[in-house]
Amino acid sequence: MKEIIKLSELKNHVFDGMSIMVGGFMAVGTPEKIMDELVRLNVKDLTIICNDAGFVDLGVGKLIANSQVKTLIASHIGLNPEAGRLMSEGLMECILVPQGTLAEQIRAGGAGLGGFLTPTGLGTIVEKGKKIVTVDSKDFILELPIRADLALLYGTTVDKYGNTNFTKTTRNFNPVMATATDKVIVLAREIVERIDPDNVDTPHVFIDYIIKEEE
Amino acid sequence: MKEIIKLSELKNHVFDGMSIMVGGFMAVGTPEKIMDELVRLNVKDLTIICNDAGFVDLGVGKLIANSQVKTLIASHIGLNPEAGRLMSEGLMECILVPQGTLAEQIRAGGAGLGGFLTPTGLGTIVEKGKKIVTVDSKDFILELPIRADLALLYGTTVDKYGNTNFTKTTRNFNPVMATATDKVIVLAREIVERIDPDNVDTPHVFIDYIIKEEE
Amino acid sequence: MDRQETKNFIAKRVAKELSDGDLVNLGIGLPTLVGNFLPTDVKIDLQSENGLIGLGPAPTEDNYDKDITNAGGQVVTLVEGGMYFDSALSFAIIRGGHVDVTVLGCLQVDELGSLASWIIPGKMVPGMGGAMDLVTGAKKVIIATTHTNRGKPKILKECTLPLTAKNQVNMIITEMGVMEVKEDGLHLLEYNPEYTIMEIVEATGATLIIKEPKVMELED
Amino acid sequence: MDRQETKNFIAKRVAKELSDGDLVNLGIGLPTLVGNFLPTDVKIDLQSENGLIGLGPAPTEDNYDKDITNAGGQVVTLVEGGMYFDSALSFAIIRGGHVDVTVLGCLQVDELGSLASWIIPGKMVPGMGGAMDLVTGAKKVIIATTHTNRGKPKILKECTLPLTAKNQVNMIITEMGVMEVKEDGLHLLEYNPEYTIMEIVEATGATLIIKEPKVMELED
Repeated sequence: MKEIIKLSELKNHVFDGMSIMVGGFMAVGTPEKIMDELVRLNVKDLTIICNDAGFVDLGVGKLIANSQVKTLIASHIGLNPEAGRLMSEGLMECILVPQGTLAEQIRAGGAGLGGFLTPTGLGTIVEKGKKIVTVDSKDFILELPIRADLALLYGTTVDKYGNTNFTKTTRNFNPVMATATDKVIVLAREIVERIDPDNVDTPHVFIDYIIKEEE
Repeated sequence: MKEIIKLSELKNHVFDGMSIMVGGFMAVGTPEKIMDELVRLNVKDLTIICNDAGFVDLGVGKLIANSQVKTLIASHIGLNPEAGRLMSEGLMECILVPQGTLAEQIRAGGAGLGGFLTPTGLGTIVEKGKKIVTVDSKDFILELPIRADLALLYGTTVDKYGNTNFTKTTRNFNPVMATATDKVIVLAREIVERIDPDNVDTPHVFIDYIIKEEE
Repeated sequence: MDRQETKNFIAKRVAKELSDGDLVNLGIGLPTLVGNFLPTDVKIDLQSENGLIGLGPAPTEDNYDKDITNAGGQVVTLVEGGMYFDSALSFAIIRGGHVDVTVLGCLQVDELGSLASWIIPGKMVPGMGGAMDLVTGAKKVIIATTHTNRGKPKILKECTLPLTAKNQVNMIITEMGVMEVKEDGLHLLEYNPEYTIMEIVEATGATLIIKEPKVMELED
Repeated sequence: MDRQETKNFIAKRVAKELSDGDLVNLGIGLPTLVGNFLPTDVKIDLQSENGLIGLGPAPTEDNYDKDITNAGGQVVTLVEGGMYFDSALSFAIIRGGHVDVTVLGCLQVDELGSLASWIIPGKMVPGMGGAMDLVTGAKKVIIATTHTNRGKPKILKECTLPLTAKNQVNMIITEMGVMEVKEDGLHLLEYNPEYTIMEIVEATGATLIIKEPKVMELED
């Protein structure tokens, strides 16, 4: 019996300068209606953590194009020219992270790890300023966990307890982001009585609020 | 179309001195028939990685009671008095690991991580001989990945492609072990045409051989 | 109180510490009893570290399913809305600070909040199971224990047995009282009026800070 | 060959490197074309790092499903036996060495097996996406690329652009030949007889070790 809120109540959960993780991969699996509402609310100076910069008119790309993003942490920005422009003009900080490292950093943030060792990025500018740890004479980069104030997810099926499933490739970063923020809001394509307990992607304990896609 | 082998063919995949991860938690989710066959084959000097020591007559406990285990890596041995006896008499090495650290070490082994930082075990004998890494003036233990030669799993439902599901609390360490060994054999309670692609616990790429529980 | 009554008394008092929406992990033994006294007006989710949230009561003949077990290996049930997951996610939940309260037993616990519960060298080596992760990861750690063991204090100035975790315990609840580990030491917040303060102090191996302790009450 | 024929030629030769049972990840662009030339007598599983194994052909009107996409964001299909998973498992697969072959394009690649593919400082900053993880984690890394870019070599003694990964590339396949990175340098294993060895050497910015190279053949 999780609380179902209206899209218009989103304003009670967002504020200027906050950090937000947004699920989705090239905007597939992004809670698009919530992105629209964020644009309408025009909260500013956001730190956005997302796989990519979306498109100018899709996904977190909308927030970027509307100059609401102070810092973007992502693995790819190539399909949103506005992101590249704001970055090169110094109007948006952009921290580019290998996609697997980003997923693992978010997981570490949710799983209480102090960091992890990965060979990804060794010998590249990704290792700049990071601690190199040698184990059995092999070098690794020590990558640190990432957490945020809020996660905005797009659930395909959410049950009344808050258990959430993400279908097909809409899943991507959604489940791991659910674990790594202080508050989690899921936009639900469909709300059902109960999801099969053997097949829950994100247990209800991670979900704080549900917004129905079609109200 | 994974290869389905007979239980009697297990002998082609095991050898003295090998390391084996065995799924299950207090023998729930352990491939019991494979344990019996391992006892019959009487392979020796095994390194067994399992959540616990099972019971004298259940789970990996059978292998322990039959003196086939040289080293046990587990979080708990309390319900198998033989394990305690062999350990205190110096007949079996027993490496006790916090359960969450064990799960994470196996995951790290499967995910290509060089290690991870955890506060679990700080200030206890668990930290002995391990590197302490300080991040933002907080101390963490650097725990290293674990891999093994073979994983023996108990799948509830396996499809003909090898996709594998573990029902209810039989799941436990099975999925993570599937990722962290050179070879994976699953004992299948049931083999079906196809598991819903949205609800696969362990993708077929991790599974090498299937043995049917009821041949 | 006989031994079972004492355990139920402790479990009942522990249950009062749980709040609406809490995700709670109960250890094996005495802590498991807390499940029998959960407040009915609020929603508490019980986790079992072998891989479920929504631990229900013991099964009847009708809903007995050997594939549903708790961390002690006993067959249990799942409540409506509960779900299963693997050990990696289970301990991401525990270690990531998503468990609000964990209730555990002890061999020893001390005024610095350190806990010893998993080994008596040379005698008993059951292993730590998930206890080290729970004590380190949970937001609030409650030790539920009889105040003494065969007349000897379990609550000490400093544990002498190998630790489960250092400085992680928040609260100790026994048949004698409720104690909280604070910056300046171990405070006796409540006491059971069946015992005198002097009796409690004498049964405790740690220094108790006692400032207007309340009477331990089980009913609101 | 025109530009598209050249790309198909390269993709077709790359496909010959794939073996029965291989788990393969194909990068965006030219590498994606490899999917059109997969050997039919063996089973190859294609992974897409956004979260699936069993990448199928482009959808028809009948099986178009906008929830099934590849790492480029295009709508694709899933073959029988395929399945979906999240980014954490996807990169556990990639980083854990479970991908047998990854095929990627490049801006530059060098004789030490280092790759540059994700940034031209001041000009183009798309980001590395999953490329750094793939190149570091996959068992075999094949670079599929045209031999030159506007007449300038892409295969160099040492990359000048920021790296995607250092010393991780195993093979380079172009319209001119097949090269392998070995301990002692970059070997020309096969050459396309449409070019002379001298032409290939001149179009290459790296030192090619040439010992009895075979003719590049696309049909067995």
